[in-house]
Amino acid sequence: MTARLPLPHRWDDLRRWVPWLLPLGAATTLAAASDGYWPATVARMLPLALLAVSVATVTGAAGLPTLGQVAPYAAGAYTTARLAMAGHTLAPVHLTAAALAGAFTAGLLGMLLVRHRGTVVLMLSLAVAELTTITATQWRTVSGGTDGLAGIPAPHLLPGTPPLTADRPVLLYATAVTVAATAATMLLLHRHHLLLTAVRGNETRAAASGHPVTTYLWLVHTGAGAIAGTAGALLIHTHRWITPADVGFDTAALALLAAVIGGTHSPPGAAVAAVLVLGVRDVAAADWPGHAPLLLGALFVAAVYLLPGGLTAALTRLRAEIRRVRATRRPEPLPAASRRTS
Amino acid sequence: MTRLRSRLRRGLASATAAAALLTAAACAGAPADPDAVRIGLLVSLSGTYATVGQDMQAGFRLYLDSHGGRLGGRKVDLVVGDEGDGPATAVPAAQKLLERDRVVALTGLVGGATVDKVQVLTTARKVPLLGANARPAFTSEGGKPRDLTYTWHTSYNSDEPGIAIADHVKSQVGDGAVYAIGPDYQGGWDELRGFTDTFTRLGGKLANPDGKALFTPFPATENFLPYLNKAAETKPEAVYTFYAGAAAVAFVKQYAQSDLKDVPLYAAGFLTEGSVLTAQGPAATGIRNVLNYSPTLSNAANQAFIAAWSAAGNSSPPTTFAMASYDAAAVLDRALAGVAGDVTGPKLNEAIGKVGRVTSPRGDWQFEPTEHRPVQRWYLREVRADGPVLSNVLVQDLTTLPAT
Amino acid sequence: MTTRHVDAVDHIPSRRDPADIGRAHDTGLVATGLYHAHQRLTVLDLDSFAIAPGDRHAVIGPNGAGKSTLLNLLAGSTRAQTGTITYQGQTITRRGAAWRARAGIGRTFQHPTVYPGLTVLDCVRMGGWHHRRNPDRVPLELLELVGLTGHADYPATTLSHGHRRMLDLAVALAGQPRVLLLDEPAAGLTDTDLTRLLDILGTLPGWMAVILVEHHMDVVAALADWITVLHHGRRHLDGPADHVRADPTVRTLHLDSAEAGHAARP
Amino acid sequence: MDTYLIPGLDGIAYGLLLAIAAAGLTLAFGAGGVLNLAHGTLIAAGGYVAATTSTGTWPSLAAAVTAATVVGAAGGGVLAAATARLRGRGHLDQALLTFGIALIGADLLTTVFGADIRRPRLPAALDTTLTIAGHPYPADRLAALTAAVIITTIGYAVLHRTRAGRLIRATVDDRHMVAGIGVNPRAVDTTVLVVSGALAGLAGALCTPILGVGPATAPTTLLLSLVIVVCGGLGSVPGAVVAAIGVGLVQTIGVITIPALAPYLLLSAMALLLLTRRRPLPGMPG
Repeated sequence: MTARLPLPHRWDDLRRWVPWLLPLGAATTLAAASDGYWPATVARMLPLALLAVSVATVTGAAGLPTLGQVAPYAAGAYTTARLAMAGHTLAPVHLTAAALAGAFTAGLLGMLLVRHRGTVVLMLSLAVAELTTITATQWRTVSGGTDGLAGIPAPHLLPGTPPLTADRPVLLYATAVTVAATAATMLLLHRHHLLLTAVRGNETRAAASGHPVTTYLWLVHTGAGAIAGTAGALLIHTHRWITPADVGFDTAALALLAAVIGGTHSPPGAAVAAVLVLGVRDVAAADWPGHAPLLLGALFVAAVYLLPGGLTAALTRLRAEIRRVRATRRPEPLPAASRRTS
Repeated sequence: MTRLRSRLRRGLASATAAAALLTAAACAGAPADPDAVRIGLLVSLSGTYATVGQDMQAGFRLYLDSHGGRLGGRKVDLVVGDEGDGPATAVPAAQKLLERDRVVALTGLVGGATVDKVQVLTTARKVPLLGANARPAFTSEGGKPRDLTYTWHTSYNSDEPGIAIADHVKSQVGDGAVYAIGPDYQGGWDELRGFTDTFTRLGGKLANPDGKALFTPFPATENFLPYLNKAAETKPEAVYTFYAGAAAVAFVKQYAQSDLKDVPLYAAGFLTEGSVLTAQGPAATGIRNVLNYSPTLSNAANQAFIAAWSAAGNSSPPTTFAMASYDAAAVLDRALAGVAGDVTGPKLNEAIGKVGRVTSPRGDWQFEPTEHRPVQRWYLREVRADGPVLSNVLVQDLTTLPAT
Repeated sequence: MTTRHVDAVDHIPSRRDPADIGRAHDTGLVATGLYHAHQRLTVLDLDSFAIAPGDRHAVIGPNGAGKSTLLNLLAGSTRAQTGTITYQGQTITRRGAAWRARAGIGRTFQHPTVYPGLTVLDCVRMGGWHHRRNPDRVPLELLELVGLTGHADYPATTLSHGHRRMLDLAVALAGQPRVLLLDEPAAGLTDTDLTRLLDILGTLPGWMAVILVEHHMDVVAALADWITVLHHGRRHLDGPADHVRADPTVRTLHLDSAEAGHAARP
Repeated sequence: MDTYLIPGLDGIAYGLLLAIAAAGLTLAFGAGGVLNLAHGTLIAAGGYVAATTSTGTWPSLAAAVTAATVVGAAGGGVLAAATARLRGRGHLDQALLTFGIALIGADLLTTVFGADIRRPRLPAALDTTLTIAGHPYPADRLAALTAAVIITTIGYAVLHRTRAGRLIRATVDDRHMVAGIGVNPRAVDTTVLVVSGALAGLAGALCTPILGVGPATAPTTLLLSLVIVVCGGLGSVPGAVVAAIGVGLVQTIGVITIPALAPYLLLSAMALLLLTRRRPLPGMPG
């Protein structure tokens, strides 16, 4: 299922914008109405959410299940960190540079990856993820070694504005970047929906009709690299520290699994699932110290059985069900069991 | 259709459950006792370093329990957080302790990377960070050195064990060369640098062909035999190393099975500290290592500590990890006693600065006034059978660090 | 020497005449020294094969004779192991399927597949993606031509096998090919669709070169003016259509293949 | 030459141990169609069981190896039941499920056995070193090498000489065909996963004396097994054995020959192999 994003010519179309305004509204409410814990905690989840958007794009739109998007993520993050530490602290500059670094990295890797399919891509990208951490660890002048970098200067939104350090502005900023980048991804994917569905579904026929399949996939991979790079910049802006472990297999696995839970064809679903996953690991498990992996494992198992096709498919089924119930307009009350759960 | 609906229902149920879980988690953390002082203990309870984390928790709780659950006359509400494998999980947990539980001090912290990142949070919130294990060489912040006003450690700097033992090793090998080998991560680099820098400054020679310590991939490498046999070709007079955890077990076992088995092995004490020693078994016998503590120290504080430790049901002797965490509780005990009225971060921090001499199982020590880490004695230990179990038996005092 | 009547070209000499290859070389599709083996078994070994604009060229032979491999090599779906392929005077041996398709070499498939997730109309749109000057009119006309107008907005996966074959043809035609490669277009068609197919093939523009791989001899008879018979990857016979069809060895070969084909396919 | 003798022998011993671990994973993938990310957890479970059962006597060692194999097989059975409902939902859903099971399993193992590194106590005859070409070499590794050779030989014989083995190989080649000859593919899947789990448990038991077992065992062995399975051609048991010996040699001779590149060697080798492979891997579209 793909969200549509046309311009709001009519009132009816405005409804399509609501999903995009929801996270912004939620972030504003959170920033306004809670203590310092929630804004900082949620803001720190958003880089992974945006990385999951990038992974879902490659996995869903291009059909290439990947663990390798941590490479452009790392490129974006270290570019941002080094720019900030060199005294260039403008956020728009960071985002642009990180997106370019991400696209460049993904472009290079894409030349190798997009020629392959299925499990081979998964394993090649596993090597990419592992080699990304190793390279970051070894390249100490950039990464600061295994302990990484800390105390990276905060970004400025515009010249002359105060640095983005307080938790609430950081949350609003990170939400805005995440939503904008996801919306841009969706717009592009929607515009090329026909081509991508066709290429993914039947490569041979598409090639025989003159479609350079590999080039299309490379473009998607590279574009998703720009999103991953942006996510890397966001990682620095929300954390202001980074270690090589943050751009390794664990992060890649969480992002890919979030994309699966969200429904691989839905970047926004992946973002929501990433927040859910980190919510379980960092928030729900905080009161049962030492058992975060157990809860995370339970979440994954539950997601497989209870949400076939991911969150997005569940939402679609829910909508279909509501429509069906409305259409039949049954007068009898709902069964007791469903009342209890609703 | 029915199946679809039942699936939907299950999906909804799980979503509701997840939401309930999150809400419950959000609401938890209201103070149980308004007069109690809330202390945060952040240690690894899952992942690679869980053993060290559990030791540290046991050490802190031992002090707390043996003082009626009170520190400085105040009831203590200890909130434990899981550091996991590093900053990615540790920072959210620290944030929760600081913002939701509003602890007045944060202690524990197993990994150097974690300390490096959490230190920024605690400093910003003016909450004393009383680390009880790794202390990294704090990276500078925007070109300025780190503000260490709110940062304290009851442990040591990672390069100190190497510095402390270098002179002794030099005196043992004379003109012979020493082979240095360690794991390829920050802890390994610091530990080895402490030794190699001091050792070469004293005129010692490294047997490593390029004159630099050899670093093995970490944590990927657990098969050290090829490295050890290769090292044997340099005919070293002795070997110096630092490993911890699973790698330490594998290293010690394989050292005894390699061409190097008859070459004396010197190490930072973590190689044979705690549960790894049990797993290493007789292969560890005779390893000489350096640490700020040995369970066979004869001072009164240590005897009381050992007695309490055994009484608490621990079968193996206490470790430096448990001891440093025990001392962290002792520091808080004395500092809290010096705080009048409501306990706040800045007031507690000021009180920690006035703690003075701490009587400890490792021997008395005090905080170095600017760097806030212990000025303490370092000991040479040797792995020997101590009754039925292996123990790191005290051989001699080495030196006091940091040198004043 | 035969005389053949095609709209654009009056007279084409036999392809055995080197001069003809020269002519096809400038305007058509020429393959020389094609060799393809799979696990050391020769699949195709063809010294030369040429088609010029307007040609209606059938390739027949028993199963496993290398017919589909020939089409795959010409279309670029399979890379030639040895040999050279030129198109309109340009060497295209190393060009991929997509490049060749955009250059004007279109094809259908022996086992027609559709785009899952796309409607029938969108499938045809995908076929004509590179000719976007005439947006929806052409795809709709093509659907009308192959008799699928009523299915335009249905998911392509809902089509029956026969309809998929007709859709595949429409998709290929949407690409406006100059050379059209048809891989068993009549296989599995109903009589109605077969009639329609023959109609369509009959109305293909005169400048278009068509290579037809087919078992169905009625279709071959209706369309082809030249036939190449392949056997074990090699040229068994080559010549004007009526001449080849009259050859007794071809008839036995073909009968054999029909039976062998049944036995071989699960 | 002498320099490489012991590392070479060690590489082969280490490789064959890994081969047993990876053979289970490659069977599960090739014949069972399951991308099993919980495989490392089964290996760790086998290791823990062996480490706690063995008390330094020969009978206890035999009991330890048997118990580890049984526990691994039981774990395989659990996985078979868990993945049976996911037929036709693709490898990513399986990855999600088995990764979840791996996380849960790791937590349970740590809860039951603690976070300490465990090592079995071996009979005195094994807990010593032998002298080979003037170099000491651990007896336990030689024993493991012997065991690995025997198991590999038995495994080869079972796979090529018995009906069950032929069935498994046929399933790797073509899952649908097996259903055609009247065998319930579900039963084949379950059997394959149980066998795969048993191999994991066995590998865990054999590796423990050498490497110990702890919280890091599961992820480390899973990564190594994955690399081997991929290099060996996904689903091919002989391929896995060859690849495992290759990985063993890279991890021994490779790391001391070019120590500067040691961290990169293994994964770069895997990536290169995948990139240069001409043939599509079996069990997947092109």
